[in-house]
Amino acid sequence: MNPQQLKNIIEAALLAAGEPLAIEKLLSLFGENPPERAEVRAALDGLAQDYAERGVALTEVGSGFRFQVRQEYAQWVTRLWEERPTRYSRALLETLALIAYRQPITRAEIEDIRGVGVSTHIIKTLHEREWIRVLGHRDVPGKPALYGTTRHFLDHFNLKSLDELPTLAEIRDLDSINIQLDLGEPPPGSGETSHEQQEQEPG
Amino acid sequence: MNPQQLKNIIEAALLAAGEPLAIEKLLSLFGENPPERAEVRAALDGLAQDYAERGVALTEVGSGFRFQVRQEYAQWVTRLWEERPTRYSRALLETLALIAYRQPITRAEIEDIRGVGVSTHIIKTLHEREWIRVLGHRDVPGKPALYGTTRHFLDHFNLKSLDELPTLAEIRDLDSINIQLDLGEPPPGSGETSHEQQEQEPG
Amino acid sequence: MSTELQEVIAIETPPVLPPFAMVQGAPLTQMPRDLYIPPDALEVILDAFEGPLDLLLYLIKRQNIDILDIPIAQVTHQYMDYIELMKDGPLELTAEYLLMAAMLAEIKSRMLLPRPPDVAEEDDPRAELVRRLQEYERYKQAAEDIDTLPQLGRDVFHAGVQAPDGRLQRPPPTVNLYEILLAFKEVLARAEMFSHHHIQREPLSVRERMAQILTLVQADSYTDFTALFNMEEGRRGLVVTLLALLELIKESLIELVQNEPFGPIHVKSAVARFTEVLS
Repeated sequence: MNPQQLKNIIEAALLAAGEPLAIEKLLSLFGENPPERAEVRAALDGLAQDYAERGVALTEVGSGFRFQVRQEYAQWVTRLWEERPTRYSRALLETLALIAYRQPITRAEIEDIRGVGVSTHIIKTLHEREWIRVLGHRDVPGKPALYGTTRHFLDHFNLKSLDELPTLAEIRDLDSINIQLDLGEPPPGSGETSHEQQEQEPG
Repeated sequence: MNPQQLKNIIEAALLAAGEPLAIEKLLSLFGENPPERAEVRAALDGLAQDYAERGVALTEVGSGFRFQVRQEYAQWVTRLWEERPTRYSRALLETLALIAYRQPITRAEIEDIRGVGVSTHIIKTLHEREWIRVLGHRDVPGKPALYGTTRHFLDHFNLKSLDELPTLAEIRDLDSINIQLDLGEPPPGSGETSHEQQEQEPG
Repeated sequence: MSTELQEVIAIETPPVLPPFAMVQGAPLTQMPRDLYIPPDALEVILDAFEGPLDLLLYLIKRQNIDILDIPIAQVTHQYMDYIELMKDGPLELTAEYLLMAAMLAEIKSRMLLPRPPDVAEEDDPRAELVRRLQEYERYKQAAEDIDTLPQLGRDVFHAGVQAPDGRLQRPPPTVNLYEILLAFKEVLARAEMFSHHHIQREPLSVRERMAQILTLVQADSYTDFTALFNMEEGRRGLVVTLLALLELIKESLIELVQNEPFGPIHVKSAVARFTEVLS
């Protein structure tokens, strides 16, 4: 086996393994006639040089050697896993709407109106988006939080104040009237929540 | 972005992805300012050349481009894993062959040609491997599923398209004993999917 | 044509079977002489057939017979021998094998019948069988070919590297106001809230002001009632604030305190506040 072959085998093994390989493991690939340890070392050095200017680099980590994406290219590569934005559930939108229109409101009150429970996850998500905040706690047993919307909520939906939200009467006729509001997007043809991708970026 | 950078990003992405990447996907890594398609093509060509003498090779398969270990080094690389690769039964392979060459095809049609029943287990395994999918349903009583192969099937068998499947053996007619049979001899070059023949199956 | 047919018919003459075979001193009464398999391998071999077509192909290939010119009598005879074996053996004899046996028997009998000279040639009784055998054979071959293709994980291996950190990126969902309104409309319809007069009339600015006041007033100290009114808002703004205060009192969210008649009114929050929740 010539050095070029040895280097190619080690390169192939490192790239196929999916985990770091120690030199012992690399030696074990050759069965009865393993190369010298020094030869493997030399091959690894050679590979590191070959890849010096490339998109991936050979690095030594705790459990051995592996190829990894160079940090400078990570910003492009990570886009591989950028998922398309998902859509919020009906439950979340209803909860948000109730908080906007009925603030200050407790979770129990939201559940009362919706007729079903509101998951902690929804409240957490709305907090994370900074669309709702806790205004205080109602002075009843359990001291439930009173939720309201935030400045950020108004900004996100391009509202100067809550007053700019359509009135209940307007909402009732949502399908038929042309709401005098910058809703960010022409209403979808059907009354149902559109399943198309929304292009609107968070403000 | 200079060509070398572009090549490095594509190299890193292909190696990090864990699955073949189509050119569209590669273009999507660049967000607002994607390179020209031709530039990506050129980068891929460049990479293929860079790796021409190495342990891995850039290959195009059904769902895009991937780096894979050169077959000449497979004998060493395969020692990385204790497990032997699965061997598939003849029943499974024949069913797969019929689906690959005769798609869209129903289970009953497969059974007709093989002369025996096709077990549900085989269809299930082929689905689990993501080698086959239901293309639709034949509009006959019972609405049997019509099966076809997937891109994943092409990827697994190292094929770019169904055209690359080995050519089917010809069916000879009986003229050596002077009998004119309407066997629907496939026209030359239509080795892959001769749907005409399927239509001639006696009902 | 006639000579060839005669050849075919000539083969039809039943071959005289020799007496029972003696294998290692033991008489073999059931084993036909033209099965080239030892008894203990029988199960394995029968198991290896993918059905009657596969078995027939085996019988034909074994004897280097052209598939287009099958000596039906001979092949039928051999096939029936296998069927007999399978009947006695541990393996279940499937319907497909019996069906084929019937088909072979039918072809055989049709071959034996003398045919009038004007019968069209496609009436060769073997034609359908030959077609099916070839059809099956090509896919049997295709299956073998597919198995020899380089397979991922067997012959080729995907090359990969460690992906950069932070690989799970999911942009938050985007929402537009319209969706929220639709959701609200639905929940209101469900709760039949449109019929509730007080909600219908309530200006949203009051709700907003209620929220503002709640964040202003404290539970442990008093806020001057008048400090809650911003004179610059004008009459409408003052009314909104007043309505908000009244609504808050109604909902027991604030308390108004007046120590003496006509003295200053103070506002105290009746809600417990946990700043850690706010942050």
